[in-house]
Amino acid sequence: MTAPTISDLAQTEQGTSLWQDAWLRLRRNRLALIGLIILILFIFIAAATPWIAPYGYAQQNLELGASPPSAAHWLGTDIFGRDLLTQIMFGGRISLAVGFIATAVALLIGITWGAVAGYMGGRLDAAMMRLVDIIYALPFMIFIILLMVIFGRNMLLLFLAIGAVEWLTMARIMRSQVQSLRQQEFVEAAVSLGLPTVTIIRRHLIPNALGPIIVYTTLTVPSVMLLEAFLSFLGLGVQPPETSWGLLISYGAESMEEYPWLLFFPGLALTLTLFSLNFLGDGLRDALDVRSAKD
Amino acid sequence: MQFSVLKILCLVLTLTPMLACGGGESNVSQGNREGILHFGNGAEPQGLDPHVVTGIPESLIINALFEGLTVKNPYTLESESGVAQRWDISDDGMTITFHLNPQAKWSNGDPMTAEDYVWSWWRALNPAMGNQYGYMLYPLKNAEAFATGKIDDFSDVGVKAIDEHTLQVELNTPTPYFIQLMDHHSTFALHRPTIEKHGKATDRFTRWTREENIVSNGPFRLKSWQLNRRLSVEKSDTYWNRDKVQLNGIVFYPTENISSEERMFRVEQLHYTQTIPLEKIPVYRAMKDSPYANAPYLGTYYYLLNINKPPLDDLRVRQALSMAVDREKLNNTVLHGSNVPAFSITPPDTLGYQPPKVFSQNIEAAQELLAQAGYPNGQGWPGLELTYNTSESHLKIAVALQQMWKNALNIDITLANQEWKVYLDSVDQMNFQMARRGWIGDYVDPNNFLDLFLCDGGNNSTGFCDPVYDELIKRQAPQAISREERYALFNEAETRLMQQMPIIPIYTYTSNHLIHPSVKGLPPNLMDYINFRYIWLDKEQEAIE
Amino acid sequence: MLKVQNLSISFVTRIGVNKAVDNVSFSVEPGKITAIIGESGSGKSVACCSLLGLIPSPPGIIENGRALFDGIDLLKLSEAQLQKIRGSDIAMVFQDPMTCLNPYMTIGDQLTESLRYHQKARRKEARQRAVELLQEVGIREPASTIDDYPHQFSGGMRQRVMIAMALINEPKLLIADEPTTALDVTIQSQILQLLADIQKQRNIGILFISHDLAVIADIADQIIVMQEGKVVETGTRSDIFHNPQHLYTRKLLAAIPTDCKQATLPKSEPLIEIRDLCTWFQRDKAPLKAVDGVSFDIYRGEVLGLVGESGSGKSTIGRSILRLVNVTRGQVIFDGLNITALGPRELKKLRSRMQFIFQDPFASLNPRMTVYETLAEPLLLHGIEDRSTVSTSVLRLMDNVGLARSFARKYPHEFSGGQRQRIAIGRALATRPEFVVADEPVSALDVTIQAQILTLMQELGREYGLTMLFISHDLAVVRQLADRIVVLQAGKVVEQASSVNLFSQPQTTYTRQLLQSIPGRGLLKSKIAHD
Amino acid sequence: MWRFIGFRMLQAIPVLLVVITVTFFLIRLAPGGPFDSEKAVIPEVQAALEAQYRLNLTLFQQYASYLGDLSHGNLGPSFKYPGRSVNELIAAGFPVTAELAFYALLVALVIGGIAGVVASLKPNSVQDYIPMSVAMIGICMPSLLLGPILILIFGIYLDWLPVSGWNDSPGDKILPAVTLGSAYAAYIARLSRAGMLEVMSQDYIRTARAKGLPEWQVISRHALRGGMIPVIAFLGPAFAGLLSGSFVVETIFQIPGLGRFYVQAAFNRDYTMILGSTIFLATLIVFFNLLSDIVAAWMNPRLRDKLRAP
Repeated sequence: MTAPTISDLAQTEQGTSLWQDAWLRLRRNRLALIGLIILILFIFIAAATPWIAPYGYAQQNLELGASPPSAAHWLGTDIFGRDLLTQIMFGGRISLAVGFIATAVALLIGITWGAVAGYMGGRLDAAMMRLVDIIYALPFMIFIILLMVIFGRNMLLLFLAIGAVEWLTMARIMRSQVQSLRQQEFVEAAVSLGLPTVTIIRRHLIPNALGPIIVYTTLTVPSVMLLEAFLSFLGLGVQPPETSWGLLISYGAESMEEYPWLLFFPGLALTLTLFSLNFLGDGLRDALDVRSAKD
Repeated sequence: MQFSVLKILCLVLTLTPMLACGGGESNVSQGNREGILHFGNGAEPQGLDPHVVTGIPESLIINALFEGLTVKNPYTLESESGVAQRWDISDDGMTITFHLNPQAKWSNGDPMTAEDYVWSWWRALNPAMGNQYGYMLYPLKNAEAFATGKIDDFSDVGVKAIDEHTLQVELNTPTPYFIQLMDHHSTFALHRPTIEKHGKATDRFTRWTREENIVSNGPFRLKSWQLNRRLSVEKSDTYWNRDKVQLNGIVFYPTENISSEERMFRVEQLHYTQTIPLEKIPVYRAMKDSPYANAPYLGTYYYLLNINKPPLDDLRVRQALSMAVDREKLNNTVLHGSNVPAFSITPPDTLGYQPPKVFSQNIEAAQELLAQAGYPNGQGWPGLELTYNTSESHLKIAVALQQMWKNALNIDITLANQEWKVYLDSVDQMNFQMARRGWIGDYVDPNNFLDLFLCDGGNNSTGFCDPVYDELIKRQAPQAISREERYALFNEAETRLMQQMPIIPIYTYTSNHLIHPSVKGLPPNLMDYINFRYIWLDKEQEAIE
Repeated sequence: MLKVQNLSISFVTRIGVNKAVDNVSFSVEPGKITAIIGESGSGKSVACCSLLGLIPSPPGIIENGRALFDGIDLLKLSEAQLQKIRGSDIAMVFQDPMTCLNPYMTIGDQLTESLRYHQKARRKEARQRAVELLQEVGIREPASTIDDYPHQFSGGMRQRVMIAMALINEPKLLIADEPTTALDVTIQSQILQLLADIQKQRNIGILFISHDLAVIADIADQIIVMQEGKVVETGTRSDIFHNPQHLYTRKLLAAIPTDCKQATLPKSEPLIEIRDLCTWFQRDKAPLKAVDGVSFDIYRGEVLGLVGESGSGKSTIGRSILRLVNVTRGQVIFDGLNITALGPRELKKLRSRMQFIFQDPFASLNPRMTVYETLAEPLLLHGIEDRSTVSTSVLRLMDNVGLARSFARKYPHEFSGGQRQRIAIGRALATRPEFVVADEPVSALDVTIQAQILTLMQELGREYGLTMLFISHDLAVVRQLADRIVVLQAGKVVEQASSVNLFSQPQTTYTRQLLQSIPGRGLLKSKIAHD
Repeated sequence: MWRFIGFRMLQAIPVLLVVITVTFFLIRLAPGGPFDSEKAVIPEVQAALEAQYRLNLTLFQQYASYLGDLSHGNLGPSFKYPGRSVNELIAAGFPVTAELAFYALLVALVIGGIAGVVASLKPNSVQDYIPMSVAMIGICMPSLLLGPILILIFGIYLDWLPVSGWNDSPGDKILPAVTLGSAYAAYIARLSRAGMLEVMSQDYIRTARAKGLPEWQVISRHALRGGMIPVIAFLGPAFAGLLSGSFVVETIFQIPGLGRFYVQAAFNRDYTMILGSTIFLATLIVFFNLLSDIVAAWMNPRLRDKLRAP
């Protein structure tokens, strides 16, 4: 038995994280990588929009009105004569922020809630899940109206409102995952080591339950973006002249026969995001699933 | 328990009843053949009790089912015989005697009597009834006192049955438009035995208006009422003027979604739509034999200014805002020229009345005013919030105006979109700076618009209060001897109002409908008033293209 | 009947080509049992599955070779032609009857479907045949149980069903891939007997795949030994057992546990006293009495073997001692402390002093933690090491359990079963416990690996001065390690004695029955006689 | 099983009570009342209206009297539709919405199920990506958008199907069902793909193949049943979601369902209607979650025994 050398230590101490490992695997998945690149591109554009947008987002040209794509307006203009490309770029800022942050809120609450309920089981589980049932059954519209009235218009609130709805399903998925994982011997092994419950949930259960959660998350982000449009339309969320993809799509839907480009381009942006996320999500799930990685 | 592809196929096969192809005869051609009008009615009627309901969809159906003492001629909007064959107005204008048509019958065959009216108006005015349009009868002597519970004895109210077919009413003051009010559903007679059979007379929720129970007196009677689907009426064979009724029936559709309504019209499921989506206006307008019917409407779209809250407590700011709005441009672009720019609260030519025009669009003057108010080129502007209720068209107007103010005055306006009831609450509590508002006249008279801004006006909502204005509207105008004198007084009042600018008038409403070319006898009018008796369907008319 | 010639199969993966089967030739005679022996990864299953086109392709590629079955080259047949042969002329029985039967279908449906598909039999007659066949393989009351679902059968019964399913089309050749590995020893001997009987009655060829020479010691006619994709030795049973040529064959023979540990320890005071332990599980009607009034002592420094069939409650006792399940009644006294009455905080302190080694090294390691993380976790948790010194200890631990240090960053799935069990042992020993419960630690492993792990445990036990409760269904394994043995049946202790005594003078019929079913007993006797 | 169902039903009672109580007080917090309208209501009239609806009592008295009525199954009169009781409105709207939701679920199941199964047979290939992408589009296409697009294509340009109505003309259920169901198709596709992938790697699939069954039988007889269990478990929540989420589709297609009443009740502050439909839907949600749990368990023989045990 020799004492470990310095190089051994250096080698073992770094690079042991699950995530770094997943990243290595992810890089080999071409579709996931394309998805990631598109997302990063979108995020980059969104961040840089105030400097690179061709027009001001509120800049109207009422006489021009809705015009199809042209050299001056690559994606055309809306009924106020505003440049659609600019609108989509600014809308992306809102939509991406809402999509990712609200989903993150939902994830955080849902995963914690579901994992605790699933792991603890018994009465606590029943109580926690009945609370989910209750929130699920409350009339959403009233909830939104109240939020709007009590807190006024506020983006943070929008995230909270959306997160407050979306976490319920996350919690359910997480719970059923954890319930089946709880039976596995490695969890029993963790118990027999004397690990505290919090650590067991955090280190042993959650990472192993992430697969379905990731898949659900990729579906949640676009539906959250659309939900935002609905809430904004009701008055909770962004107010004109600010806009978002969801709002652009719902306005575009109104006049899809007359001005189809107003629907097509924002719709394309959302769809691209969904597919990118989806491929990234699948790639990420495979990458995190160290067992199925056959290399 | 086999779970196989076959089972799934079986499930798919259960879909086959739905898979049969569409097509078949359209409602319109079938309706033209059978004399049935398919009518887009905007919403599901809340009910059919004329003393309860408040909305337009209900009033349209009630106008088909019931008839007032008078009706209007849809071409001229002049009152003509309804249940009352004729009426006499006393010289002082304080007493009106209605002579009921002896042929007028209820749909169950019972004759209509003057006593029916006395009882019905008792019901309409009864405080327990909670009739929101009870004020339509307030010109009656002591009616308001009775309705507000100050007196209990209905015999003090100015309505009397002289004999079976003669009804005499006494008014508080001469009320020229009282005859017009007689075709409002709140003043209709109802069949007392039917109502009492199904509950207390003043109950709001009895079953007397159901298809199997209702007894009415209009040109049509209720045939079927399928909730949220359709309400059908058929020609009544007891109606006194049945020979003049040309439709065999009407089907009312609760078309809440205006885009759906337009699509239903396009595939000829409807003869008539309540409205038309803004974007579709140019498309339909461009058609030959355009089904698009656009006519001035007795209503004004305006922004309320809360004159108690800075910066709108400064008259110059209010004027600057109003003068900076390019109403023509707004109308021609966003609104597709469907409306008429407004510079006053009363619509032009309200029964001959011409409102004053005390200002016009003038950007330089607006900038100057704003500078005087202390915000030269928008500097130091404290910000202003525009509250409007959730709606596509309100939003479009607000966005356009927001940018107009930004361009003209370099000031920022924030938009606050509120859900309908929240918005109503905000306006009611004066909890806003600037708010969208619209007013549709109940009857054709400037008074209906100008009494909004009385100090204690329930719909004032601006903080505007001018004793001189109140004096003109409340005291002097009713005393006026001639129509000219009365209108001059109104004009003076409205001039005072618009000089103080507690509102920014934006446009005068128009009615916008799609009407199939086969529908005849449905002329445009200022009230958007429909008298179904006049309508007929031209079978020969080809479909629109 | 079946003649395989020069069969080579490769698996193409992203890292390269792995030759799983390399130029293998063998033949199976009708009416004989031919056994292929080799440890996991030796290519024995791949070779057999490839005959019926059951290897996943890609990545599997048959490079060359022929497999003549009644003169037809199976490897050249189309998928449709193969389907005709599968299940009718050649049938297969797989290792794990728990997972190889469709849990969502009744066994009747599963039995009859291939009959109905291959012979277009009518539902009624197919069912009749199935019932007869179930009778033949020893299922009681087949007429009613035919409509039961697999989970309603025990493991041994399920394997009988599998065999019936394979036989239903009266195949000429039966390929049995480790058919008894997942079963208890007593059941194993019954199934082996059944296979031998069937082979005699029906006069069919059987190709029997196993990692364990002892298993086929009594039944095989011909034995083929494979290692790393190659056939290293072929011969008759007596050739292989009595005159093994190849080094590897000898190693396999040596791995058959034969020695018996002599009780060497003087009696010390008990570390653990178990008094009237009852662990019942709540069920709808009556509680399931998994452990019912068990009492015994475990002395400091000894290895106590706990033996019984599955369902006898032996694992539950292990878990009860460590408070991994809640005890219904009774006491477990560990070093003077009554464990059953401890609160969570005291229990946590105690956890570092007693550890558990699980049966299934696949399930007991968190698949998303590297070896390093797995081993570091208990060290950090119990404050044995801090972040700066933990790597030294982890690496030392890896040395101790015989894992190369370069594996530290790998995940469990990258290891073989034996290596995984080493990780699990390392994790259990990380806290330097005084007492370890080892629950069937080797029963999921190949025999050669079993021997290594048992040796490792013996060494480590000595080095760490461990007291151990060794749980197993396999007496042969237990007596190698245990000083004393407790025999358990249906939650109750039936016999306890020192290893030597138990084997030489079993007191109860149950123990005798257990001893009878040790595989390759006859061989063992002869071997011992040889020695 | 009855014990399991009974236990879950017992748990549902406090859930419903809390839902009722919270909803009752929440809706009173929302600004604006049921009788507010653009034209100011005269105070005397307002008072009369409130008296007719017992709004003149204290909030707690109203709550108590509501619970009293509820215990007799009476959900009270609607504010928005005087002359109609909430029971009547629900009775009129629910069968329609339920039928719509059922067809939508079928559509989702067929589209999603087929896409998921087809995709699972060759993971990470074109055969995987294309069906999954098609199923996924439903997520990006809210009903607000998909409905009008389908109407324009099939109702107006092609003139194959009616643009609106329910039970009025043959085929008028197709477009609403597709519109409503497509969003759920993506979830079902996802679930069935994952479920099938899991099952297809099981040993018993190898057994089935070794029996010589052709591949389609292996899939349909052996794989589908296990692979669809996650989908079945999802159907209950999905059906509940469809029931409460059919508002937009009902509006676009002029369908006389409960969704329109439910959402509009919130906007109209139709207190009794909000409460009534919330209670009704909450009961249904609890019921369908329970039902799909039972069915999913029933499909798994191992769990079935647990249910069967008294």
